[in-house]
Amino acid sequence: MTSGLTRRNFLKAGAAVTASLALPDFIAGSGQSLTALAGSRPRDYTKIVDIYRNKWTWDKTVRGTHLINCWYQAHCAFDVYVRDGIVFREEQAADYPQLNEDVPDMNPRGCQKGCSFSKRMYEESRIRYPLKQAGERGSGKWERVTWDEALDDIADKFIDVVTEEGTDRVIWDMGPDINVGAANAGQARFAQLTHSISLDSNSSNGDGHRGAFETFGNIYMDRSIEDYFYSDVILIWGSNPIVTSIPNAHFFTEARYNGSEIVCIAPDYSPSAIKADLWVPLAPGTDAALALAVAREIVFGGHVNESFVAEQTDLPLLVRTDTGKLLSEKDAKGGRTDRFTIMDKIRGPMTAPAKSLKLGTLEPELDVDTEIEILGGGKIAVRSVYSLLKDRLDPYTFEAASKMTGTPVSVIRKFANLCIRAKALSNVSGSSMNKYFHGNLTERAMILIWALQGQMGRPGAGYSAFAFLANDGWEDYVSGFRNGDRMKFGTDIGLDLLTDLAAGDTAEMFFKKLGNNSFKDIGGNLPIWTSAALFWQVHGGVMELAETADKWLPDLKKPVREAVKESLDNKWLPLQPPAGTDPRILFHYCANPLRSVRGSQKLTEVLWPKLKLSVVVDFRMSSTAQFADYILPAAAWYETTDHKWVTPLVPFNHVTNKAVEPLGESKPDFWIFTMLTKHVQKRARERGISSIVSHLGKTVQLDNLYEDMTMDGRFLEDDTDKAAGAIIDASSNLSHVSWEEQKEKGYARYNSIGISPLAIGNAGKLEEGKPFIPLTYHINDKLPYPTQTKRIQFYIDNDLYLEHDEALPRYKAPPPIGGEYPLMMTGGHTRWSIHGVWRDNRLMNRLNRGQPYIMIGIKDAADRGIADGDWVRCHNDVGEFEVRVKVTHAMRPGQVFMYHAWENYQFKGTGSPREVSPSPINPVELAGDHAHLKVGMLEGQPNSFDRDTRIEITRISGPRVSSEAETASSNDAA
Amino acid sequence: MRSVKVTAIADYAATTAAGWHQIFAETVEMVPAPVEMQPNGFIQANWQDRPYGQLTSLKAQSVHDGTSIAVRLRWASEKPETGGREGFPDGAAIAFPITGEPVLWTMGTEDEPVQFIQWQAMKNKIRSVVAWGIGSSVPGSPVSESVTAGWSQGYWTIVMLRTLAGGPEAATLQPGTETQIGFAVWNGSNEERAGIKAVSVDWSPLTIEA
Amino acid sequence: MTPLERSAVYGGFAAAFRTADGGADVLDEAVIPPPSKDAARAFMAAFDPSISKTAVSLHASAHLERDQTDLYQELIRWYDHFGLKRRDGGELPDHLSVMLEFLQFLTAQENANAADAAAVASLHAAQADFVTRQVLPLVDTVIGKLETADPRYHALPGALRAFLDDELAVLGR
Amino acid sequence: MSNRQVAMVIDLNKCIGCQTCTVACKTSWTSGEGQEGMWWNQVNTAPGHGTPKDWEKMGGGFKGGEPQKGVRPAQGDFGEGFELNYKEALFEGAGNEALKPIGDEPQWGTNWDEDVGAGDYPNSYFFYIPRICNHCTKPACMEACPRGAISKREEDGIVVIDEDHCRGLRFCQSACPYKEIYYNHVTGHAQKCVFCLPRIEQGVATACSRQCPGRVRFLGFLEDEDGPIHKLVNVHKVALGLHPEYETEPNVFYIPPLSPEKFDDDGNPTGEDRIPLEYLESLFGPEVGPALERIKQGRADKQAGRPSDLMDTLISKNFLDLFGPFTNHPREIERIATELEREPVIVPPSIEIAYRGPGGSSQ
Repeated sequence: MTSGLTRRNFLKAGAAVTASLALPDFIAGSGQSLTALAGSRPRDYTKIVDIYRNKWTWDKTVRGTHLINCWYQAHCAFDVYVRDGIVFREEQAADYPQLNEDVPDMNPRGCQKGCSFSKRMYEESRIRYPLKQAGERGSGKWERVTWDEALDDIADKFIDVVTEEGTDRVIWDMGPDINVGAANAGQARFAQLTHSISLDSNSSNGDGHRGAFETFGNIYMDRSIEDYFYSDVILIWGSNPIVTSIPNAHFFTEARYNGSEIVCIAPDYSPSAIKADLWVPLAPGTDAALALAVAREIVFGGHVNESFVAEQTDLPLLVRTDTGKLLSEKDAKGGRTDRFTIMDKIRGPMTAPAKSLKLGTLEPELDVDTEIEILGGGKIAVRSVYSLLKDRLDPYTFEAASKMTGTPVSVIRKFANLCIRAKALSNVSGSSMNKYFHGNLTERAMILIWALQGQMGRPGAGYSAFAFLANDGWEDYVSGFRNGDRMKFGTDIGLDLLTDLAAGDTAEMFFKKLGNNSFKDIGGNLPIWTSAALFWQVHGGVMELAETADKWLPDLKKPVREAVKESLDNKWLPLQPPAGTDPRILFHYCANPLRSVRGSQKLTEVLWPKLKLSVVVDFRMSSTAQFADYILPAAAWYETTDHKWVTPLVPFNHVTNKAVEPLGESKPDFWIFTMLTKHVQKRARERGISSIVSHLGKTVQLDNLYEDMTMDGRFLEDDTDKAAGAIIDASSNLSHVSWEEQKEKGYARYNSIGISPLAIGNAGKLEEGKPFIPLTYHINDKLPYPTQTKRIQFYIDNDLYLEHDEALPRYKAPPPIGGEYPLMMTGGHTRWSIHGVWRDNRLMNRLNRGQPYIMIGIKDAADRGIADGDWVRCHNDVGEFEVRVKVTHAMRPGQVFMYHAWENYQFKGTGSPREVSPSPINPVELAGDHAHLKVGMLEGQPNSFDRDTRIEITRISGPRVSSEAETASSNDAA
Repeated sequence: MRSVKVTAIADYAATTAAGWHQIFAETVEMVPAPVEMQPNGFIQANWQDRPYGQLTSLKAQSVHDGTSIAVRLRWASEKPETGGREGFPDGAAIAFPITGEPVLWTMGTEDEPVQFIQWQAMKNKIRSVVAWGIGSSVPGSPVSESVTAGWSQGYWTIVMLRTLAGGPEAATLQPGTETQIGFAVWNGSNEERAGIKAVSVDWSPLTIEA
Repeated sequence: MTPLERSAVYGGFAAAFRTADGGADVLDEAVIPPPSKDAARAFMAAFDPSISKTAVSLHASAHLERDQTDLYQELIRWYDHFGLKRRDGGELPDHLSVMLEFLQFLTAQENANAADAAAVASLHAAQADFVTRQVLPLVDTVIGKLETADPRYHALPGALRAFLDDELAVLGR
Repeated sequence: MSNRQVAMVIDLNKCIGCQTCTVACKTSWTSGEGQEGMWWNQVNTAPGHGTPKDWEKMGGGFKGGEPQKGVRPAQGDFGEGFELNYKEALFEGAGNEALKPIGDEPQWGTNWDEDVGAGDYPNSYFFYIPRICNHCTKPACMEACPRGAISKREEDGIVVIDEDHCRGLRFCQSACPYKEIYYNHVTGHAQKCVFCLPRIEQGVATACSRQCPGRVRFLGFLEDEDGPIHKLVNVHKVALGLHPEYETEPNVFYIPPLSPEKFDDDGNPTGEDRIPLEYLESLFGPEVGPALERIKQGRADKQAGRPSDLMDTLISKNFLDLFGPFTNHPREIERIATELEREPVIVPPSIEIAYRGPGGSSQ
């Protein structure tokens, strides 16, 4: 029996020893049973090299993409290579069609992060099963639990809170990665059915494009990337596309070869500046002065496009010099308060047209400074906005602007000539301008350059701001197809599209009103939203950092705390739950606030103690996940089937197909939210609770939640694919290509911008073979803008704006936020990660420095005895953190720069860059009760700022190399 | 140099085996392999003004028991160098002519191959290779060989064992005949490898006692 | 032990490293203590690094200087050479229990082909190479980093090492 | 000599330094044992130290036809392939240990001086330069190998190392003036870029070319009259070899970088390029000035509405026009080899797998 050797016996006496074979992890490749395979003759084997003789083959390649908010550079179709249920590699599909003969095609699309995602899926930081925090929050004592245990406990706590305290205590922290597809439809539907609150995080990331909002009543406007090929002057201003638009960058470098002039305006010699013909160096935060100098040259140089300005802008409208208010038709001669007055060259004061911008026989006088008779016989002095603007611009001579910006006069003059000589002027938008405290003034001043010259609405010409394009079937799905015909949206809350259209409003205004409504009430179509920025400031305690804001903000009229209270009390800006009503449950979904929110150290100090439950849904360990009570593992992007919103820059819906089974027990997001409703329903029935009254006084059916969520079984937890398809079929702008074909091809071009509040603001036609140009409905079809004056509006007569002298754009020096310190901490989106997702990736770190770093100029480093690679302490009145230094020739003296998205756990346990930026709220952004300054989806909310932050940097030590040095210095520094 | 006949070769396998004290140790003069002989201009350019092969001499002894032969080498080496991830290991080799009268330094010719038995510090086994000229060495037919090696107090001592019987790619060693033996040593910490080595001036006659 | 018995022992060890109470019906209690009462928590504490600081991962890639998917490729070449494919939702190819299941299969195949000397020689060479190149280095690392005090999971890696030593002796290595 | 020579042109006006080529190459080729620190494709900010650090001072190549002394790059010159302390930082709980490389803090990496550049603000200047093995017409590595393990393929001129003959002597590393050869300390072989041999053989463009989002790389045979390489190198004469003075006749050519206007001491624009011509001449030789002028003339033609074949070639509206004859799709061919297919593959059984931490069998 045995081979003669005495063997220790590992086999239990009497253990069953059978020839039949069952292996949990293997099947026979040939389809036969394992036992049959074991019975057959094995292939020859002599040495290891034999296993390398068989050619390596793939089981399949599947079309995939990455459901993450790459935003201005989104999205890319990939081929995902699979073998034995494991993703081994991905490569760009690179088969996009050419738009037309004039322009380069889009291929290959893709970046270094997308090309290495398959290497991330199986890394140690990947969460494989539900984890429960066994110790206290942040202690890292994780315990593995089953899905049932986790969801039952979460369901119970959810039921406790909504029954005992209210439905507005449950908060959905929706991060920037919501995909407006099946995954996020599941979350939104849960929120809508349970009347819980979803945080709109767009402006809390500083992406609110406030200046565009104040001017256009809408932030959604961007062009398709091919449009840059029609532009002879391209301004890279407030963005860094060479770093943050990797798949689009070739359009700029190829447009340059095609003859376009590229100008980059930035304080540092940025990676985008190296591709420019002219780089305009200026002090950080002073861009408004430069723009106003160009505007002045346009006005005083006689380059105003008078017909465009008279028709499309508020410049001809009259302003009462006594009150500073726009002269309404009611004041002028009785009538409506939302109609305003122009001075016709022949017929004198006339009501400006509103249902359409067509002037017809009217010939508005531009430069008006006179007295007129008004209703009731009185005489009042009036001036046109244009006349006021001329006085406003007058001081911004090239010389004056040079003093404010530090840019030589000759460079400003050359820049102005380029802007004025341009046949088709374009700008590359990004999200950095609004991260400066006075970013709104800067953007309003920039828009003047385009509006005064009528450089809008035609190929290559136009101003780009916020880029967003979404399917418009998502809201139908979220409302459970309750409203049937799209045109009946909102009827259940007394809003009716047809009556509004009849009254002269546009569809854009109606659907923006629907978006506004979802910040106050349920119904219409969407879950309840609230401004994340206000939520973190008020409930999160971030506002406490602004107590000494008056030291930094010279023209602050009242403490930030009072300004916020005034805005909330007057309902100018809604906040749910209201101040003083503590949130209890925080679901973090595609979000990482402890990393991204400025002043995030306050959240764990003030907000987390208020919470009964913090749940993170993610596929990796993030800063926020470390402080959660539960981490629910989400499937990675190659493990689910879904699609993602895009931008007009690349107007293609992108689809990812499930290439492999989710790893371990991770599940698609749609499954997680649907199962949560199943458990809430089960526990509600077991606890004898049927329905409750929400904080809006409406009923929420808990014991039927799963039936409602799944629309009576139509979309069950395993139906992610089916739900994603239903959203496409319900979309007016994507249903022209079947869901099956879109899954097969990996992408489909939109055939219109659709009517979702998340896209309708683009206001233009998306046509075959033509680049998309925004705002053509207004400029060419003369539809009114969604503003108070129905025009591109430069004069804001809201009291807060008058009070802060911001009725018209002006330059305000960047306030020394954080205290009077010599170095200004600017920043930008990193090349090495989308948000924090790749920040802990081994390969990306090796192509970087493996640790966070702050960039500093040669002179500033030398003055402080700092060498490249040193450890330094960055501090101001509010906080401090430690980081290593990169000394670079590109930085402007007085400027330091940190790329974004470092995770908190990448800092030595003593803070992160967010801790030095208190980000006080800009009081004008608290305005409300104004025709267009009101909250809307992703717009009209207070922003957060970190680019004006002032710090000082002092050296701690050199790089920590030998282990003794490390312990030595880490002891004294701790 | 003589390969003394002994009864049991196994007693001599260890580097510190007592038996070796009775065996006459030949002092072989070693010189750097001439830089002009290096096979290409790059190796010459890198080493023409850089000292290598500085070993002046090594001690060589040999015994055989009619079936296998043992050769014990001992040479000065400041420190043992195994090469690690980036460097080069210390090394040594003995050479036997297979047919004809090949020149040692040219590592044999077209039809006069030479057998080398090579040892490297990081691997505890030796390799038998055959060469028909510089740079042409390929693994020879496996002739069973083994080695024991040790470094102490500034000296490497190694004992290489090989069967007397050879083959087309290994020199046949007949008891009672005279053949020739050549030596080479590489100092790993000086990045010595391939032709950059210390070599015995020429063949040493080797009498294999009957 | 006959090939079939060796196969059963491999299966027992594979199950023991896969789930808390795995292999209890196959492995002799004298050599490997039976699972304690809260075996699930003990198993996690011993082998799941995302749970406890003192755990040692049973995935070879967690201890290797080598790119994960490159290791998966080599392992899949092994399994594919003998006609095996990964079951949907199965563990990743570099998990210790997957490697042991593979040896369970090879020894079962050896049992079925006992009469065919060439086949047995192939299987022996494969088992010996796979054990020396893939399994032993992982088992030794697990033994080196093991910090659990639970009797079963403290003894398990050592017992497997002993069994593998016996196996290599049988295979003439 | 080879009768046909595959070649590449890299347009430095289109390279955005995103390293997608580096990732595409690394994940396809150098993710095996002993290859952590290997970058067969590197992208660096110039002026800068480059990869390996200060490679231009490491010698090798020829001068007046004579082989030149050279140095072998050390692993540290590429930056250690540092490993991150995931367990301590992620799962130990927040705050007590930062996620960072294990062991000593890195002081160099393959992209350490990214965006550092040169020049005094506001006249700072830099650009990005990708590099791969140049598959030279006169390869120094081939001449330096005493064992003849390096050869230049007849059919396409690709220079490959035959791992059956390579004994890890590494004379090739000191001889290559571009320092594009790496040593695999586990397998004991020298390894280098193989110009995606298995893809090229099946008419598929190299990974670094096809996956480049900036559309920076042109592929084709030098002798192919209507291919982009011949047009840019021989007809328009705007594509130049890097460091021609090394006399190895590289087959990777570069379109030199334009740059924004330089400012005078008072900050006024001067109309001159801000990248000093002498610096570009030190990289691409005396022809770089005229090449830049030809590119500027092409842009001027376009601005004036005149046709420019040079500009249309550089713009290359159709993505596949970049790749000459290599336009097959990677998906269509039978399979993508994830490692160099050679029969048989030498996998010495004695490899000790490099285990981290105590207890591994080969510490």
